[in-house]
Amino acid sequence: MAELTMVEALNKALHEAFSADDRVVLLGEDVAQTGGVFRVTAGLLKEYGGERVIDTPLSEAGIVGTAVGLSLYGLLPVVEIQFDGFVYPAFEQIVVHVARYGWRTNGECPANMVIRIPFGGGVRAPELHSDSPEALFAHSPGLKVVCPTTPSDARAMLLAAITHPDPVIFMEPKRIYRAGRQEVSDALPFDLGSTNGDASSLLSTARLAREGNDLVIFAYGATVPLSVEAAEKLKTDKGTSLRVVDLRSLYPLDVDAITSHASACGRALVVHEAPRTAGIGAEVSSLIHERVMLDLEAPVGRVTGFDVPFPQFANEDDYLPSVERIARGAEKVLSF
Amino acid sequence: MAELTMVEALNKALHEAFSADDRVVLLGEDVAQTGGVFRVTAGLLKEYGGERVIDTPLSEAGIVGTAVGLSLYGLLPVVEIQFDGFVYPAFEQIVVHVARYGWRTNGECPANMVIRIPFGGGVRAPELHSDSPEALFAHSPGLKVVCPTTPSDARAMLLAAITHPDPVIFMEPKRIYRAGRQEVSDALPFDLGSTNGDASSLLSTARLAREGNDLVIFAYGATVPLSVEAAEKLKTDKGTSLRVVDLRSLYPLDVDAITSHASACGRALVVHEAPRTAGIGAEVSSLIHERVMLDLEAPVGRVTGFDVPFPQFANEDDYLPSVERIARGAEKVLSF
Amino acid sequence: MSTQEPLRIIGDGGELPDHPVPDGLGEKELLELYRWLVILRTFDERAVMLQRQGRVGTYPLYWGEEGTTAGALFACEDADWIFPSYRQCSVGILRGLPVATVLGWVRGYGGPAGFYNPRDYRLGPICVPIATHLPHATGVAWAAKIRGERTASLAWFGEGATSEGDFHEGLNFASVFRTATVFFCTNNQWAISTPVTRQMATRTVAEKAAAYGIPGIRIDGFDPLACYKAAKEALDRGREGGGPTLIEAFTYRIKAHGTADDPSLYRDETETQKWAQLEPVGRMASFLRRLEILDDDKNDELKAEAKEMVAEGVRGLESVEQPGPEVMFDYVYASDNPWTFTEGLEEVNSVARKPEAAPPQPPSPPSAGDVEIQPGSGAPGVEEA
Amino acid sequence: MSTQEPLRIIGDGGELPDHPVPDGLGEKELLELYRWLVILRTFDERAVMLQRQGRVGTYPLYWGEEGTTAGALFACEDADWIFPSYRQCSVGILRGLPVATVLGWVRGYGGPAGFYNPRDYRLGPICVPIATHLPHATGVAWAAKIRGERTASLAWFGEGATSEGDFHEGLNFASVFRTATVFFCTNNQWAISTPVTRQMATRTVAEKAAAYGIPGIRIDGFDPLACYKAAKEALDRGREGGGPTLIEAFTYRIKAHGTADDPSLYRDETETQKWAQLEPVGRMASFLRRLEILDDDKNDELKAEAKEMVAEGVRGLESVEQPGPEVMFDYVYASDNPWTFTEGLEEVNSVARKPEAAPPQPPSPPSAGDVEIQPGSGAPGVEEA
Ligand SMILES: Cc1ncc(C[n+]2csc(CCOP(=O)(O)OP(=O)(O)O)c2C)c(N)n1
Ligand SMILES: Cc1ncc(C[n+]2csc(CCOP(=O)(O)OP(=O)(O)O)c2C)c(N)n1
Ligand SMILES: [Mg+2]
Ligand SMILES: [Mg+2]
Repeated sequence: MAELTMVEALNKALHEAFSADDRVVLLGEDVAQTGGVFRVTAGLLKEYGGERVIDTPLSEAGIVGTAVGLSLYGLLPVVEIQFDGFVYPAFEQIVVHVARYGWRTNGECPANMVIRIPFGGGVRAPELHSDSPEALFAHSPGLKVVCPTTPSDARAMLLAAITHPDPVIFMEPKRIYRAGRQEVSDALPFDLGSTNGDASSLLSTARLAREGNDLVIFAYGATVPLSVEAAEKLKTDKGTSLRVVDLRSLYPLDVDAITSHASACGRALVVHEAPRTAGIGAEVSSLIHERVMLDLEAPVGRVTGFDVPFPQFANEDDYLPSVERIARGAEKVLSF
Repeated sequence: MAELTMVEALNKALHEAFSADDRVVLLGEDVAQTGGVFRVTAGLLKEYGGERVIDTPLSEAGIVGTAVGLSLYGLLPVVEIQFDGFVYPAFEQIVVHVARYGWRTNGECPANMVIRIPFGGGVRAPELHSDSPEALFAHSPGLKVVCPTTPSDARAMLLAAITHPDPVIFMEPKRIYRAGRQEVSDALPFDLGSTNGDASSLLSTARLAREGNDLVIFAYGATVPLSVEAAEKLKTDKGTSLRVVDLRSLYPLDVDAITSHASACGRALVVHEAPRTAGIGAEVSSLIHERVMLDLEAPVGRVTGFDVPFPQFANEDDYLPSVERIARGAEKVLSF
Repeated sequence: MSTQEPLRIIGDGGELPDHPVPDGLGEKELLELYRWLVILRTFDERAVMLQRQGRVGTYPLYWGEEGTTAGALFACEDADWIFPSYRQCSVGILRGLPVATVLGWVRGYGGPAGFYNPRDYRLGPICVPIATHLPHATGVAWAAKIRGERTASLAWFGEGATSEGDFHEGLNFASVFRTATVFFCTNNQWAISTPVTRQMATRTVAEKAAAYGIPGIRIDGFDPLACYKAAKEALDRGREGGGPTLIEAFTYRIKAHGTADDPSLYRDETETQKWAQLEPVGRMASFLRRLEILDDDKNDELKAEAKEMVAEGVRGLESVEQPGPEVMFDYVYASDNPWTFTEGLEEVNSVARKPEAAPPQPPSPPSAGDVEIQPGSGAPGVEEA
Repeated sequence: MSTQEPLRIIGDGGELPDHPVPDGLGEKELLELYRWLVILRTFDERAVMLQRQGRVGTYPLYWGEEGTTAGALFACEDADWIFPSYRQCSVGILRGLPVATVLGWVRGYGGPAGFYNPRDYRLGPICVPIATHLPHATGVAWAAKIRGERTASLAWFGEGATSEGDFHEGLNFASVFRTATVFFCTNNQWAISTPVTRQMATRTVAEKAAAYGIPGIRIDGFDPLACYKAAKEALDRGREGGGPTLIEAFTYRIKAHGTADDPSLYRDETETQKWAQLEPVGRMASFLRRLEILDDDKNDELKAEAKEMVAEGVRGLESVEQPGPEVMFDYVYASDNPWTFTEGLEEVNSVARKPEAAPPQPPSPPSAGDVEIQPGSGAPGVEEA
């Protein structure tokens, strides 16, 4: 049992996966020798050697495309895309091949890889180092898209993604990579040998992050702790009781959790960094209205990034949903 | 004045644009010598020569990427992507460069090109010839995304897209390319010389396709005529009066039209071929609920493609929203 | 590095001399390779007929390119993985894939009626998006290398495919990781209507190997033995740790790009007729006759066998039911279907099902493309004259 | 096609002889080029200081690569378009772009405080995504050709960039359409922590030109005159209709990849020290001294001027206000803003604005990347110990 940051927890999961199954390989830019620009893959090269922990040429399509072949041959590739904004060169390989290989092979040869993407803003980075492309993948059939928020989830979900037969887009909220520590048990969260329900459910269920009854905030990644903070603030300032749900799985969405939390609270807000139009928030909002509109006392609100390119970093605080914007968004729904 | 199919109307617009402005150039695979696989660009090579009407090497990223340079130098490129499912190799160039060039140059050098994409199913085509990727572009800030449904709109909107300074993703519903004829005036729809309001409004406004009061269907492209048919059917079968709105602009959505039609009818349905999750329908539904929920008598419904790869064509009729599915979707909303 | 004059084995029995049969090919093997050619030719001609009859959809003809497919495949060991593009759609039948499955694919069937398990035949799925299967071929051979196994891979693609980024990336990874991958380019000089001179500024495809520090071999693509020999040497070299090879099989697209295409719109078909003289099936037959390995009887027998094989496939196709709507959902994930699928299937099942649609008929007006578009009867919502 | 031994003009004043000064470079031009080198060096060193002080963000150092930038630019005519990657971020200041704008960009400013109008300087935007600006450079020269104008273009990129599909596609289009484009690769042997031997199986980048049938030239990237000469010849050839050229400036990344990077984690820094001896600014100075064009006084004067130029830029930077939130919206479209922007700006303006955030400080724990990540103070929602 140790107190780990998300980076350390991810690293732990990788070590565990590598030691449990020698078919697991890792490839990406600068992942081996240096352990990745965020150090998520540190120590793997030394422990498992250059045949399994691979610094590749600088080509995202090449990385993902060859990983399709690796997986076809029976390996379990974990791919790192260095930053969110550099996943686009691999877009064709991801949505046309990774997503459709299972379908095209009668479910026999899914491209069973994990594509890890450190994503989102808030780290004062240059252009294309702060994008949130998750909705593009959620809208591209054949993928699972997940995003952990806590170190413990990060570890368990990454292990689940690796053992899971279908391809998983694994969004890592880089802003909270080192933002806090959490106890992460040394015991494995499930039996890695079998793709059992535990692993699958880690990739398809939401998590209650904070209790509350007046309104529920649905968020994921770095906006979860902000939403919790906004809830605390509204508790202190106005005595309102806000529930926060960490979506965790962006495709498929945990529709049961979403609708029952929304019904229970009667008011809901969705929060994410990605642009608003046709984002995850639009889907969550639609699902809630479609299914439980009569339980609602107000339309579902959205606090999201704007429909603009992620700004240069001096303005990223203007772009990113802040505690205050989330709180105001909640108040708007509350006062409807 | 002539009766034109959509293909002919698009061809007419291209001839008009080429003759009005010698900065207009066309590039794509098989667009010059043969006039394109759908004949949209027929006759241009002969009339305007190989310097302006260009068969390129087989590389979508190369086509779009070099078009960024052409536009930077002052030309007005019209790019053809041969089929929807082959736009993905150009995805990086589109969402990172085409979409962000104006932003990155203080609005001085928008990548003022038109990217024409014949899209959608229903033509019994092989894999990747039937995709509907429009939501991916609507979610990628910096682009305008439009889709004409009638020959006359196709001509006017293409002219508007070419004269318009910002990049336009021009989705062409290939299934109705030759499905019907419409009178298309010989007079230009607006003054091509100036980027005036007429041109802009053609790229941002919805169109009323059928009058009705009990429910409004929002659709675009090939699903508009199907929605009209569904409306006729429900009129005949049940005497219900359905309005149909052709969205035309997918980014930005015509929010005023959308909300006012929804308010007026009290019930609404969104229809598209693309997968449901985080599609255009999710955004339209969210907008309506957010803004005019109190005017609604039922949650907004969605009849869309499923969250699966576009099937092999023997099953495309199972996938595509049909008149019957649309009618049932409307009835569900009507009977809420 | 690259050979500018295409390698040729089979002459014309006249001025052009035959060269020695490559090592390892005895009478039996030569006949077997010829049998493969006949099968491929028979399939192709039958598929075109089926398309004309409206029994399958748009079909990518390969008449004249049988040597590039059969010759290269003949060089592969059973364990080697092969990656076809649409143009090699039928190659799987030479590895035991049912003819009916390939025809099912052309008829637009998904699920087991049109798709297969690649691991059953070490056969990648038929790849429609140009060049994107090249990195997969690299990955498979790379995986074998990582696992210490001697499996090689071979991918077919056209000269048009060399313009895509995936071509470059697939070859570069293969060269850096020295994978046993053979990149087999059928330079048939046309990409739909685009001539090879518009694809590249080099005179040959083989020259491009220099960018990866790998061998680039140019062969006569109408010569099945040249295809065999080049592929065999490349596969052997790869398995010995010599890395990948780029092979350019120089040939010509004798027929249309696909059944929806009319090449007379963009090229001189008298030129085509000249190239057609070089077609590999007749050429191989003449060669075998010169070697006295083949006579009329044997030839007729092989043709009859092939015809029956394909006919059986057609019967198989006709006996398969159109897949139900569940085929859209059931194979997308290997794990449990998400709830969205359950709801989707319910929705589909809630409406009456249309009868199976006929594949498209030959185009009018002509299209140069992959799809035949018919003038419609007029769509509602569009005011008609 | 490719020259394996890098072209060199400047020797070392000892065993390594100087070669004749390229045509067209008189005393005045040599001094001007040296002045450019001094400006670039001064900017780079100052930018690193600013980063250490927390006044700008992560900065991509180019110490030692000034010759590749200044030499190549010196070969360009005013009308020629240039396309920098992040590593040439400051090249614009040699074309009149305010130093403050470049520093604004490094400080994370958008709008006119950090971006510029490319047409004002025939200068593409600083390109962050690797290799993706190469097709743009091709397009600009292609457009000029279509318009019958003699404008050429030049793009800089690293050897890592040669692995991306955009490299291949940009060069292929340029070769097919014979555009006057110079692809100037600074092979500094490292892509962050990845050595050039992991990028490619060829010994040189220049060899890759063979894949496009274009000249591939290898030069000493520490030698500003070699950079000038190769670029000049390539640009002239391009303008005469001779098509594109691939130039490989063979050099070494003396410093870290960026201010967030610690190269001692992945390479032997004593090796680096050897390469550093070849750095271009001192080398050019010695050369000019040998030619008796430069003396201490002149050198001091040039350095003082450059220092003042950069200092003025720093003052300019400090006098610029952090852009307001409207900067996110105002420049996205050239036409009217969509309604979503109006509502977005309203939302942003409805909450109090945070004070300008300081750019990130030097990293701890070290990162090899483009971003410095600090351990946070703990985020809410995550149970803390
Ligand atoms: C990425 C992509 N872009 C466009 C197409 C449409 N298309 C199908 S075949 C073809 C030409 C291919 O030419 P080539 O690579 O020479 O192969 P060939 O058809 O001659 O065998 C094109 C453009 C496609 N299938 N994939
Ligand atoms: C498409 C893309 N992928 C990854 C990155 C992250 N990245 C920034 S610089 C770099 C290495 C570039 O190496 P090279 O091309 O040799 O240029 P150098 O930095 O040496 O000048 C990487 C991987 C990026 N900027 N763009
Ligand atoms: Mg071809
Ligand atoms: Mg480098």
